[in-house]
Amino acid sequence: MLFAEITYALTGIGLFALGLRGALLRRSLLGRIIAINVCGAGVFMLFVAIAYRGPGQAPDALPHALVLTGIVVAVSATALALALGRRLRDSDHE
Amino acid sequence: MSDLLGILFVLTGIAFFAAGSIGVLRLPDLHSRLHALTKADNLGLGLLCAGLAIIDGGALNAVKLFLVWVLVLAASATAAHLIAQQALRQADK
Amino acid sequence: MTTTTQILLASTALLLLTLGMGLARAMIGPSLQDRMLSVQLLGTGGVAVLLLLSPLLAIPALVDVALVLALLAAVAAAALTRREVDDV
Amino acid sequence: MMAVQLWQLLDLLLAGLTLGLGWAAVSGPDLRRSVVFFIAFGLLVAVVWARLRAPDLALAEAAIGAGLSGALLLSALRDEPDAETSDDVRGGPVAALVSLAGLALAAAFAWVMIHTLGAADPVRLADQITAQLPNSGVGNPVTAVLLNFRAYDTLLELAVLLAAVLGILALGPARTPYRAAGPLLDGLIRWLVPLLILTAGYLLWAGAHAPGGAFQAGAMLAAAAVMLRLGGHTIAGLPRPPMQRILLTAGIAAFVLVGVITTGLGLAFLQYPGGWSGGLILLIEAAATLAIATTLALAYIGGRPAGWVSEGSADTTTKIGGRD
Repeated sequence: MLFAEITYALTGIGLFALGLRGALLRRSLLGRIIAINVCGAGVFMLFVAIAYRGPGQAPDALPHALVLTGIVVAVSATALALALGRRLRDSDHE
Repeated sequence: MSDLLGILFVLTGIAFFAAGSIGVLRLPDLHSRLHALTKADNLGLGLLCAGLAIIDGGALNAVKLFLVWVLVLAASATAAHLIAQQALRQADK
Repeated sequence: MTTTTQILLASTALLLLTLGMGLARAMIGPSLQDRMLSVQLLGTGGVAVLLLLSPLLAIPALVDVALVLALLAAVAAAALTRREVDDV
Repeated sequence: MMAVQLWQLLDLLLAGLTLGLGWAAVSGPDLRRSVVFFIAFGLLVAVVWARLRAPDLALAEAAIGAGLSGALLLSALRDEPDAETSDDVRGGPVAALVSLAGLALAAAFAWVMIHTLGAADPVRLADQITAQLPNSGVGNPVTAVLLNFRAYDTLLELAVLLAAVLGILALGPARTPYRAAGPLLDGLIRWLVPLLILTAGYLLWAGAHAPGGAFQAGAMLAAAAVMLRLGGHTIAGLPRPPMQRILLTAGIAAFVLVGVITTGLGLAFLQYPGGWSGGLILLIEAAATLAIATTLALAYIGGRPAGWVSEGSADTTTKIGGRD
């Protein structure tokens, strides 16, 4: 096993746990959305770490393609969540 | 020989970065910190780009590196102004 | 592994350490502008790290990534400073 | 020998900084502070992708993680009343319990991961990708996976993006636009927007053989839209709504069209005829770039721009459902 693979995979797991904790403990929607994004970044990092093959070796392209689409889906999901939140607040204030 | 020159540039660049960071960390107020940052990191990146271009030796890479530096220079100058402007506006309020 | 590569590698590690120091300012604050300032330092520093990684990993495309990061750091700076301006 | 240790030091530093910034982004109480740290986090994650030899991801993360997401959160923060920009994080025994559970979960994941990674080498899809790359019509393995080997998945992903933006458009009108920019910001926009568009074109073209492609190019175009909106351009440089509709569906339309034609030729859905792969992929990617850019720009605007709903219809009453 490669040192970098382990280091970044563990970092990914750490970010996932941090994000999950934040999503559960923060009260505001915006704070939770940020936390979920950090959580997602942790998952992506685990994927990319596993795809790593060591110095001078081409990494596995399949997880890269998955994560690439994941990044774009994450940002549109974030935008949708923010729009939902705005709608929710507007109807609360009525 | 050219590697030696390149390394010298890179190391000086890193030293400027370090100076900038220490300035950002230690200087007493926002405006002097901004001043330290823009001076140090732009000069640092310029030296670093020059050093890497010398080590690489390729013309295309040198052009790209130069482009990156000019971009960062222009962008960070504007950004520093915007941050300072915002801080002043908030102080006025 | 040539000496040049080793020195570049050590420089990258040193640069990361430096950026960590700058980020301490982001943690301390106290004002939001102080935090933005360290983000800007991180943007320039990130560009520098990418440029150093390019020869170290032998991936020429990382220079393109550095270019994109430089452009987007400017977008982020504009977005960061814009918010408050509109409040006045 | 020495170099190995230096790499390890570098990895530890990078990982530590990433974790620190992630922690700062999720811990309260000030939301503005969280957003600033989240932007910094995105910048650093882009560097991590570069370190792990994933330049395609580094490009996308630099554009989206460091730029678009931050701008999106900032414009949402602008709508929050000032009282709600501070967010107290729950404390007490519940928090302690959640933290402990999170720690246990992380430890369990780490244990599973270390045991799985150490296991015997399974059949690697990577080898098949490398073997088939010469037949894919492109030289970049990530592009080959996205637009040839797993083109069907990418088609459906574009559908997911469309669904998300339709949701946003259905939820309400656009956010309040920004006022016209001052001379300083205006000067920045003047040179940054053309450069962003130029870079988008370059990344689209480069994607066939080098890092880049539709997602990265689309994100760069969307960043140009963000800059324009920040400068006071209400619809962020987008064309009129009828054209927006066409652009939103362009990616899916190109995919389906190519798929139907290949089926008509007696091949499988999206099985490109020999020799045509490169051209067809570029065609689909160009359409997908426009669709992704329009999607992300509309997502940033955060609702329907003026002109999406015809006069006299439901748009004047923005409230849904009964309000009794």
